[in-house]
Amino acid sequence: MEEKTLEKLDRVVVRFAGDSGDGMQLTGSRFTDATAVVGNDLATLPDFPAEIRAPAGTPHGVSAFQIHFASRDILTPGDHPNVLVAMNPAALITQLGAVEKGGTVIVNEDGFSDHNLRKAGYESNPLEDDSLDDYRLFRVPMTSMTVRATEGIDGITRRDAARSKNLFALGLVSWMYGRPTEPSTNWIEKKFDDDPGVRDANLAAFRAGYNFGETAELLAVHYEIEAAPAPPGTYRNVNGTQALAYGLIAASVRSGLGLFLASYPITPASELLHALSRHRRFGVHTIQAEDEIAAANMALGAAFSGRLAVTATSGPGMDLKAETIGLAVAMELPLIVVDIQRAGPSTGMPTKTEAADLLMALYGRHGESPLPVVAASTPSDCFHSAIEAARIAVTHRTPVILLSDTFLANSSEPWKLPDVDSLPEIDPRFATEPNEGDRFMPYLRDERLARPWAVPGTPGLRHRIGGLEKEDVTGNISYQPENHDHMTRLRAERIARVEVPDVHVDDPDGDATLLVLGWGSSYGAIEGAARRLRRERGLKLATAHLRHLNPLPGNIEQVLRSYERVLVPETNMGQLSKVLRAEYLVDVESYTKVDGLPIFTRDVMEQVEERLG
Amino acid sequence: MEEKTLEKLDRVVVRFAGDSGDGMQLTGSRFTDATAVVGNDLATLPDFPAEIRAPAGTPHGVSAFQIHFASRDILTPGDHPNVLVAMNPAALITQLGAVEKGGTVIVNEDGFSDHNLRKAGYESNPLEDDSLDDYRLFRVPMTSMTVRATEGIDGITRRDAARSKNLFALGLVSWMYGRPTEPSTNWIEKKFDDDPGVRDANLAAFRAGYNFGETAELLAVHYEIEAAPAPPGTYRNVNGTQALAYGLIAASVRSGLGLFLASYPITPASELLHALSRHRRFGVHTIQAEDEIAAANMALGAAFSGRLAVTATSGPGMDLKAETIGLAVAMELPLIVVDIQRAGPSTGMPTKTEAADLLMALYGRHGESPLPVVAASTPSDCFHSAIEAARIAVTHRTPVILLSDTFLANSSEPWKLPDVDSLPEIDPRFATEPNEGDRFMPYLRDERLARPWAVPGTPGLRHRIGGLEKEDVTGNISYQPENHDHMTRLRAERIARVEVPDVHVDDPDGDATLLVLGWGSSYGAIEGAARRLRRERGLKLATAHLRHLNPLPGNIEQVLRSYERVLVPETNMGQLSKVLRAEYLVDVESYTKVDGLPIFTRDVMEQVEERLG
Amino acid sequence: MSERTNGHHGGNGGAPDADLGFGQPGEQAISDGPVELPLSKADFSSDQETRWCPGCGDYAILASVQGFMPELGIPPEQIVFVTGIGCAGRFVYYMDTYGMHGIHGRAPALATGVATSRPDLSVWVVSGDGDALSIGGNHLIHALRRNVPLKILLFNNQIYGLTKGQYSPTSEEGKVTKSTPFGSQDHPFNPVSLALGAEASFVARTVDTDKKHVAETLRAAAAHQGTAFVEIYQNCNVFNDGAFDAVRAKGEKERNQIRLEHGKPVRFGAEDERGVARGPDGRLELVDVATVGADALVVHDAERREPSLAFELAHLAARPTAPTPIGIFRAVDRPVYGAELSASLDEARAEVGTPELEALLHSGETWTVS
Amino acid sequence: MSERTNGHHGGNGGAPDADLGFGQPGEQAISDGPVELPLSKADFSSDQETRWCPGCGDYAILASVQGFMPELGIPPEQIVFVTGIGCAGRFVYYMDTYGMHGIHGRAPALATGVATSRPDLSVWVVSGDGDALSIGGNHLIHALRRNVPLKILLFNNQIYGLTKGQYSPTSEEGKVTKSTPFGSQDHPFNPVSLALGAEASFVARTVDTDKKHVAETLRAAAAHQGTAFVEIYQNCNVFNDGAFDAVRAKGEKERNQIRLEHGKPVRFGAEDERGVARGPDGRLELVDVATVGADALVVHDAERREPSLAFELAHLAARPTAPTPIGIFRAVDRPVYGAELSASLDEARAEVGTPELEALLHSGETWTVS
Ligand SMILES: Cc1ncc(C[n+]2csc(CCOP(=O)(O)OP(=O)(O)O)c2C)c(N)n1
Ligand SMILES: Cc1ncc(C[n+]2csc(CCOP(=O)(O)OP(=O)(O)O)c2C)c(N)n1
Ligand code: SF4
Ligand code: SF4
Ligand SMILES: [Mg+2]
Ligand SMILES: [Mg+2]
Repeated sequence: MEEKTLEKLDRVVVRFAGDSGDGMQLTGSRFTDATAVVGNDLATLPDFPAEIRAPAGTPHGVSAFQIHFASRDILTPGDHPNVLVAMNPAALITQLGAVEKGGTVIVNEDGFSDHNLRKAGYESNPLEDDSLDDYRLFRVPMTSMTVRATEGIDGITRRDAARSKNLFALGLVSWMYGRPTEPSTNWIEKKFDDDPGVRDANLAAFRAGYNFGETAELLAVHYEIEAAPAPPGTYRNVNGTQALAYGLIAASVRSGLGLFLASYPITPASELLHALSRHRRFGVHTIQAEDEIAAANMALGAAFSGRLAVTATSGPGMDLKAETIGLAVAMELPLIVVDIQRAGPSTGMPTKTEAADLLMALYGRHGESPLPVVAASTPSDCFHSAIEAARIAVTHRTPVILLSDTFLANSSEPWKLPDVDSLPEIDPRFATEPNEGDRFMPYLRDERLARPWAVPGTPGLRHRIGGLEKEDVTGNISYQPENHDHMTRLRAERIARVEVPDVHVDDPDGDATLLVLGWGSSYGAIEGAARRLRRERGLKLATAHLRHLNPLPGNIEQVLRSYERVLVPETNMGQLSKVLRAEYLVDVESYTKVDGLPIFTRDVMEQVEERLG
Repeated sequence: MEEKTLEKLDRVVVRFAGDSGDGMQLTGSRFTDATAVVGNDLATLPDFPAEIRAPAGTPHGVSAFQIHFASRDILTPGDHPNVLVAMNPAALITQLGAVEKGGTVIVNEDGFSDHNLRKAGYESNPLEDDSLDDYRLFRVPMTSMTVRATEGIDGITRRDAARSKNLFALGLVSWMYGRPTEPSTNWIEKKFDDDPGVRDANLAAFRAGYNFGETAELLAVHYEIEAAPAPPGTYRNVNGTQALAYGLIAASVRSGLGLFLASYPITPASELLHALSRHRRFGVHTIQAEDEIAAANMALGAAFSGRLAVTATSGPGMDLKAETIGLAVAMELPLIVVDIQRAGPSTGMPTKTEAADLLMALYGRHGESPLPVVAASTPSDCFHSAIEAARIAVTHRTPVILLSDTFLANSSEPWKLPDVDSLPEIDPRFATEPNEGDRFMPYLRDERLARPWAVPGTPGLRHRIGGLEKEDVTGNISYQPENHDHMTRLRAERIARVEVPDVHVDDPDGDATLLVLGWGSSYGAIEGAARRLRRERGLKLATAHLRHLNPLPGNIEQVLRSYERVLVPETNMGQLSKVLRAEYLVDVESYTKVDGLPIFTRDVMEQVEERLG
Repeated sequence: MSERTNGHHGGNGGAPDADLGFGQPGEQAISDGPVELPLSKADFSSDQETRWCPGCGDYAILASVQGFMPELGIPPEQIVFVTGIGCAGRFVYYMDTYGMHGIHGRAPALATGVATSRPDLSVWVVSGDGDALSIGGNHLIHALRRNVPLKILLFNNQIYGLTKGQYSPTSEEGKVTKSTPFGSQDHPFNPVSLALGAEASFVARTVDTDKKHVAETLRAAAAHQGTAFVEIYQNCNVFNDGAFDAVRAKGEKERNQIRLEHGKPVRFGAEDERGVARGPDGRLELVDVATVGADALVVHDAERREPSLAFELAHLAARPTAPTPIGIFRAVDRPVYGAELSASLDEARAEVGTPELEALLHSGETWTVS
Repeated sequence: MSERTNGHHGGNGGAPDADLGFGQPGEQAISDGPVELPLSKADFSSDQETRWCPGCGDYAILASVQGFMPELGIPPEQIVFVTGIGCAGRFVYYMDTYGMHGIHGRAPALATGVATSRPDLSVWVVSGDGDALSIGGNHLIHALRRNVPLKILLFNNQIYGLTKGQYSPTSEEGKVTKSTPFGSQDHPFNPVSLALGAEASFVARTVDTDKKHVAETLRAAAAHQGTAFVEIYQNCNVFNDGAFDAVRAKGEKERNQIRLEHGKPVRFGAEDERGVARGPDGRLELVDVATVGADALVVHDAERREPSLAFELAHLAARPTAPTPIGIFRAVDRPVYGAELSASLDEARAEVGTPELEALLHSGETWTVS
C-alpha cells in the first residue's frame, strides 16, 4: 500500500445526496459533528424532497445535505459543491448541475442499475458515457462492500446491511477530509445501544468506508483543513429553528413570562412547534390550533392573560392571521408573530426558500395598522432576533412580526454560546395599581406611549378592550373624528419611537463607493462575497445588514446617502428597495432572485463585480 | 300676509338631522328628488348612527342626511351645512359643530322637552340660553303643528300623526328653496296607496310645512337656486353602491358572462349584496357565504366555471380573503374583489370612511402576488370603474381589486345615464380547442401573457390548476428553480402590461407649478377646491386623479416630473405617496386626514393655499 | 396576579362532579375563597351605557347574568368575558369584569388562549348565531370537542342584528331578508344538534326572558368542568321579532316549552298533560300522558355518556315553532383541555432560571475553543 | 359549454329519488346523454405521476374512483374534482377531469362556487381529516347544512400526512406525534357524528382497500341529489400505520365491520352472529343474535328523515378499534342548494340584453336635460 498524498485546503463544500430512504440527513449531520470537533468553521443546508416519500429512485425523492467547512470564518453553506456523493442515479441527475466544473463526484456504483437509471431519467449510464468527463469521478460499490463488511453479524440480513451504506459513505468521506472517527462511532454506539445487530452493522459499514479510503488505490489524495481561528468560547451547531426556539425560551426566562405558542402546522414553521413542544420543563405551553386564525387568537388571548405569547407560521398562514394581528394592533398587546417565509405566491413551493413577505409584514392588514418588524440574518442570529422581538413586544405593548425563512430555518452553523447573564432583561412592568386616582385607565400611556398591561386577576384594574376605535386614555369606544385622527397618528408614532440600534456599516477603509445592504438570510452571502472581493480582488465595498425593518435604524438615511451606489440583494422582487426608495428617495439598486434558492456568495460577487469590476 | 323676499343663491348645503326613528333619510331623499327635478346639480351624504336603534333621543342615535345643491356643477355633498334642520336636542348637539357660523338652524321646538334635553346632554335649553347666538335660529313647533294638521283623518291617532313630522320639515324646507311639491306629493300618494290614513296624514303634514313657510311671519326670506347648466341627457341620482351594482350588471351583459357574487355581510359592503340580490332578472346569482374566505372561494370556483365572479367586502373581510386572492393570482383566473373601505384598523369605526387599504390591496398577500388595482372616484364613477375592473379581470385572466369607500358607497349625485352601446365590450374568449396540436396547455399564453380560460364542460380541454407553482405552458407542478424565477417575473410582467389609459391632467393654462394628485373618493373635494381657487383666487394649480393604482398609467412619471410640487391628499397616512415615491423617486407631499370623514373641499383649499397662497 | 383559588374551577371545593346542581338555586353561591364582602349585581355592572335597541332580548339576558354572577362567589377580577362582533358582542362592555371584544367569529379561540393559559380565571364567551355559527363555526366546534374550560353563551336571534338584518345560519328556510329578497335557500343549523355532533360535554338551551330558567341554566353551566354550551333564544325585536313566540310568549310557552330535567320523565303542557315517549319503531314521539300512561314516558338522562338521547331530544323540534325542549340536554364529565397542564407548567417554570437556561443551550454536542 | 344533461343531476332520468341503488352495481351506468364510446378507467386517469408514499391507502382509493367513474356515464369533461391541501389533496392531479387544487381547508367553498354556478357539472371534493375537519371544518358543515350538490370524500387517516405527522382532529386522545411529544390532549371528532349534527342529508363510511364497498358507497353518493359525505378510512402507512386495522386488516375486519344496509337488520361478525338491538333503557347495544333473537335486531333505515338512528349507530363505536359501522348511515332527500336557481338564472340571462340594461339604468326617478 503506497502512502497517500495529504493536501491542505482552505475550504470544501461537500454534498451528500441519495434517496429519501438512504439516510443522507443523518450522514450529513454526523459529518457535521465530526467537523465541528476538528474546529473548522462550517455551515450546512439540508434539502428535503417536497414529497413525503416519493417512490424510491425517482428524482423528486432525492434528499441532500450540503456542508461547507473551512479553516477560516465562513458564512454560508456554499454555492457549489466541490464534492458530490451520489448514492443513486436520481441523486446524480438532480445534483450534478450544482457541482463546480472539475469537482469530485463519488458514486455508489451499486445504485446504478438499469432500473434505477431509467427511473432517474437517464437514457444511458452516465458512469459509462462521457457525461462526467468534466468531473473527477470515483465509482465505489458502496452497497456490496457494506454488505460484505457486515457479513456474519447476528440478525442482520443482506437487506438490513445494505441500509447501512450511508455510513460507508460517511466513513469514506471522513477519511478523505481527515475527520476523527470517534464522534461518529460514539454516536452509533449510543444511538443503537439497545440493538446490537444494527449497531455493529453500522459500525462495520463506517469502518469499511474509512478503511476503503485509506487502502483502495482509487483515492490517491486526502485533505487537511485546519481548524478555523475562532473566538474562545463554547460552541454548538444550531439551525435557525432550534435557535429561534431557544431564543423564545430565553426571552421567557429573562422576562419571567410563561411562554405560550399556538400554531398550526405548516412547512417550514411546524418545526418550531415541534421544537418548543418538547420544553415543558421550561413551562412552555404549546397548542396545535385548528387553523392559523385560531392560533393567532389563542396567542392573543394568552397575551391578554399575561403570557409571552407567540404564534408561528409561514406565508399562507400569515394571510390568515392578518385580521387578528390588526386586532392586536388595536388592543396594543404584546404578541410575537413568527413568519418563516417560503417560496410563494399561494401554496407555491413549500420546501423552497424566499423572503417575499416583507411588504406583507409591513402593510398586509386593512387600515393603518403599523407594527415593528424584525428579521433574523443567520441561523444563530435567530436566537438573538427572537429575544429582540420579545423585548420590543413586551416593552412597547405591540405585536411584532419576526421574519425568518426556509433557508435559515434549515441550515445550521456553529454558534458561540452566549453568556446567559448578558442577555437583555425584559421587564413586563405589569400594572398593579389604578393609574388615575382610584380609577384605571387602560390607554393611559407611559413615556414610550405604551399602555399599561393589566392582566385578569388583578384587583382594581378591570377593563375591557377590543377592536372598535377607543378613546385614548379611557379606552372607551369612540366614534369621535378627532379621537380617531389622534389615535391613528399615535399608533404610528409609538411604533416609530421604538428604539432600535443604529445599523452597523462594515467599510474597512472607509472609502467604499458601493454599499451592499441586505436583510434576512442573505447576510452570509453578502458578507462572504464582500470578504472575498476585498481579499481576492481588492475591491472597495461596504456592507450593512438590517435587523430592524420597522422602524428602520435612525442612521440609515445618512448611511444610504454616504455611498454613491447602494445595492440591495433580495430573494423577492425588490421589497426592501421599495421601502427605502419611498422613505429616503434614494435610488437604490435592486438585485432580485426568485428561484426558491438562497442568494449565493457568487450571486453577490457577480453583482458587485458588474458595478465595481 | 306680507310678501316674502326671494333671494337668489348659488349653492346651499342643508342637513336634516333627527332621531333614528324620525325618518330623516326619507326626508333627505325626497328633498333630493325634488331638487333633481329642478335641475340643480347636487350631491348627498347620509350619516347613519353606529347603533342599530339607540334609545330614542340620545346623541349616538342621531341620523342625518346632507344635501348640497347648486346652480352650477358641484362635486361634493358640501363641507359645512348652511342650514341645519334639527328634530331634537340630540340632533342639535351632535350636528351644530359642522354648521357654518351665521348659518340657519331650524329646530322642532316640540322635541326640546326637559327629558330630551337631559338625554342629549344639555344642562340648559340651548334655545333659551345664548348658545345659538351665532346662528339664525328658527323655532318651529313641528310636532304639534303636524298633529293639528292631521286632526280628523280616519284611523290616525295623535301618535301616528306625530310620526309624520318629518314631512312637515320636508314641506317647510321645500318652500324655503322653492322645490316643486309634486314630486313629494306624488311619491306619498304612490307609496301609501294602500293605507289612506297614513297617506293623508303625510300629505297633510307636508302641506302644513309648506304652507307654514309661506304664511308664518317667522320666515321672511326664501330662496331660488337656478338650474345648473348640465350636458343634455337623461339623469338620475345614484349612490356608489347602486352604481357599482349597475356597473357589474352592465359588465355581465356586455361580456355575456353570468354575474356571480358571493359575499358575507359587512358594513358598508352588505349594501352591494342587497342591491345585486334583487336582480335575478339579469341572471345575477348571489350567495351569502358563511364567511369572507368562503365567499372568495365560491367566487373563485364560479370563475373557474366561466362566470363573471365577484366577491365584495370591507377591510376586515379583505384580510380574510388574502390567501384566496393569492390562489387566484396563481390560478390566473378572472375575479373581481370589491373592497368598500371603512375606517380602521381592526373593527375600527365601521360606519365611518377612510381609504387606507391601498397598500394592502397592492401588497397584502404573502409572496410575490401582483394584481391590478382600480379605484372609483365618485358615486357614478363606481359604475365605470366596475366595468373597467371586469374588463381587466376577464381580458387579462387575473383577480382585480376594486376600491371604493364608505363615503362613495353612501353618497349620491346626479348621473347622466350612459349610452349602453357605448360601453366597452368584454370578450371572454373562452378556449374551445386544443392549443398545441391535439393537446391543451393551460398556461400557454397570448400576446397579453394571459392564459386560456377553458371552462369545465369543454371537451378536449380537461386540465387541473392549483396553488402549487406551475410549469409555464403545461401547468404541471414544478419545483424547478428556473421555472419559478420565470413564473414570478412573468406574473409581474403580465400585470405591468395591463393597458391602462393615461391619466388626464387638468391644468387650464398649462402653467401651474403645483399638481394636486388624488385617487378614490377625494375627487370631488380636489376638483371642487381647484375650481374655486382658480375662480375665486386666480391660483394656478393642476389636478389629476388616478383610477388605476396598479399598473399606474404610462404617463404618470412624466406628469409628476412636470410640476415643481405635487400634493397628494389621502384619507390615510400617505399610502399613494409611498407608492409614487418608491416608483419615481419624486418628493411628493402628503396631506393626510384620518378622522373617519371624507376630505372636504375646504381641506384641499387650505392645503393648496398654504403652498400657493 | 391573585393566588386565589375558589370553588369554581378544579376539583377542590364547590360542587362535586356528580352533582350538577340542577334546579337548586344558591348552591354554588358559597365560595371557599377569601371574598371580603358579598358581591352584588352592581359589582358586575360596568359604567358603560347599554346601546341595544329598546326592547331587545339582550337586556334581559344581561340583567340575568349580572344578577347571577354574585352567586358564583368569584371576585369580578377573576372573571373574563370574551365576545365577537354582533349586537351580542357588545355584552362585554356592560360587564364589570375583565373583557376582550374580539373580531368576528373568533371569540372561542381568543377565550381558549385565556382559559388554557390561566386556569385560575372563569372565562365566559358571548356570541351570536352569525358570530358563532357562520364565520365562527369552526372555532366553536373545536372548543367543544376539546372541552376547553369555557362557558359559551350563544344568543340566537336567528338573524344578523348588527349588520341590520340579513339571514343567519339559524334562520328558517325561505327567510326573506335584505340579502335574500326572494327567500333564503339555506337549511338552518340546529345549534344543540351541531354541538352534540361536535362532542360537546355540556349542552343546554334557555329563553332570554325566562330569568329563573336562565339563572338555573347558567348555574349548571358554571358548575360544569369543561366547555358549557348554552343556546339562548333571544328576541331581536327590530329584525326578527317574534321568532320564538311559540316558546317565549305568554299563552304559548306554557304549551310549547318541554322542560328537560335530569332524572325526571319528560312532560310538558300547562297541566303536564303531554310527554315524550319512545314509539314502537324506537323513535321519540310527543304523546298524551293520559293515553300512554306516565310510565311510558322517557326519563331524561343528561349524564349519559353516549349523546344519542340528547340528540334525539334536540330533534323533537326542527324549529322553535312547536313544542321544543328547553333545559340541559347533556352534562357529562370528560377530561378538561389544557387547564391542568397550564398549572403544572407554571410550577415547572418556577423551578427554572439562568442555570437551566444555560444548561439548555449547552445541551447536545458542544466544543470549546480557548 | 355543453348543453348535455344526463342522469346524474336533476330529476329527469337516471335513478329515481327513492331508489338509492344500494348494492346494485352498474345501475347508474346507463346515461341518456350522447356518450359516444363507453368510458373506461383510462379516460379518468391523468398523465401525472402519482406521488404518494409506496403503500399509501390513497392508491387504492384512486384506483377505485377511477374504476368507478365510467359507470356514471358522465363524460369526464363534465366532472370537476376539487381538493384542498394535504396528501389527499393531490388526488386532483391524477384524475383526468377538470380540477381545482385549492388552498388548505377551502375545497367545499370552492366546490360550492362550481356546483352552484354550473348545475350541469358533477362536482367531487376530496379532502383529508386535517383539511376538512381542522382548518376547513366550517366550510364542511356549511356545505352539509346547505345541501350543495357535491360529493365530499374525506380521506381520514387520523394524522397530518403532508406536513409529516402531526396529530389531527380525528387522532385519538393521548396521541404522541411531533407536535405532541407528551401526548395530545384533544378529544377527537367522530366525522359521521359531526356531519349528522350539521344536518347532512347523506352520510356514509367506507374503507380504502375495500374496493367493492368503496364503489358501492360512491355509487349511492353519486345518486344522491344533495351533498353526499363519505368518510373513507385511509391508512397512512408512514405516519399512522394500522390505525384502522380493526376494520381493515384481514382477520379483524370480518369481526369488526358492522355493515349497514338500508332496510335490513343490523348484523355483523364472520357468521353474522352478532347484531345491534335496542336495550331496555332505549339505548343501542351490541348483542349476540343467538341470545336476543333475530327479531330483536334494529332494522337500519337510512331514509328516515329524523337523523337520530344514524347518530346512534355512529356512536356505537367511539373509535374504529372495535366493532364499527360501515356503509350508509343516512340518505334522505331534501331541497338541493342553488342548483335549480342557477339554471333559472341562466334562462333569465338569456332573455336580457341591451334594452333591458338600458331600462334598468333608467329605472327610478330620472330627469332630462336638453
Ligand atoms: C370579518 C368580519 N366580517 C363581517 C363583519 C360584519 N358583521 C358584524 S356582526 C355580524 C353578524 C352579526 O350577527 P350575529 O352574530 O347573529 O349577532 P347579532 O347582531 O344578531 O347579535 C357581521 C356579519 C365583521 N365585523 N367582521
Ligand atoms: C393555510 C395553510 N396552513 C397550513 C398548511 C400546511 N398543511 C398542508 S396539508 C396540512 C394537513 C394535512 O393533513 P390532512 O388534511 O389530514 O391530509 P393528509 O396529508 O393526511 O392526507 C397542513 C397543515 C397549508 N398548506 N396552508
Ligand atoms: S338589532 Fe336586534 S339584536 Fe341587535 S340590539 Fe337591536 S333588537 Fe337587539
Ligand atoms: S404520508 Fe401517509 S397519507 Fe401521505 S402519502 Fe405517505 S402514506 Fe399516504
Ligand atoms: Mg344574531
Ligand atoms: Mg390526514
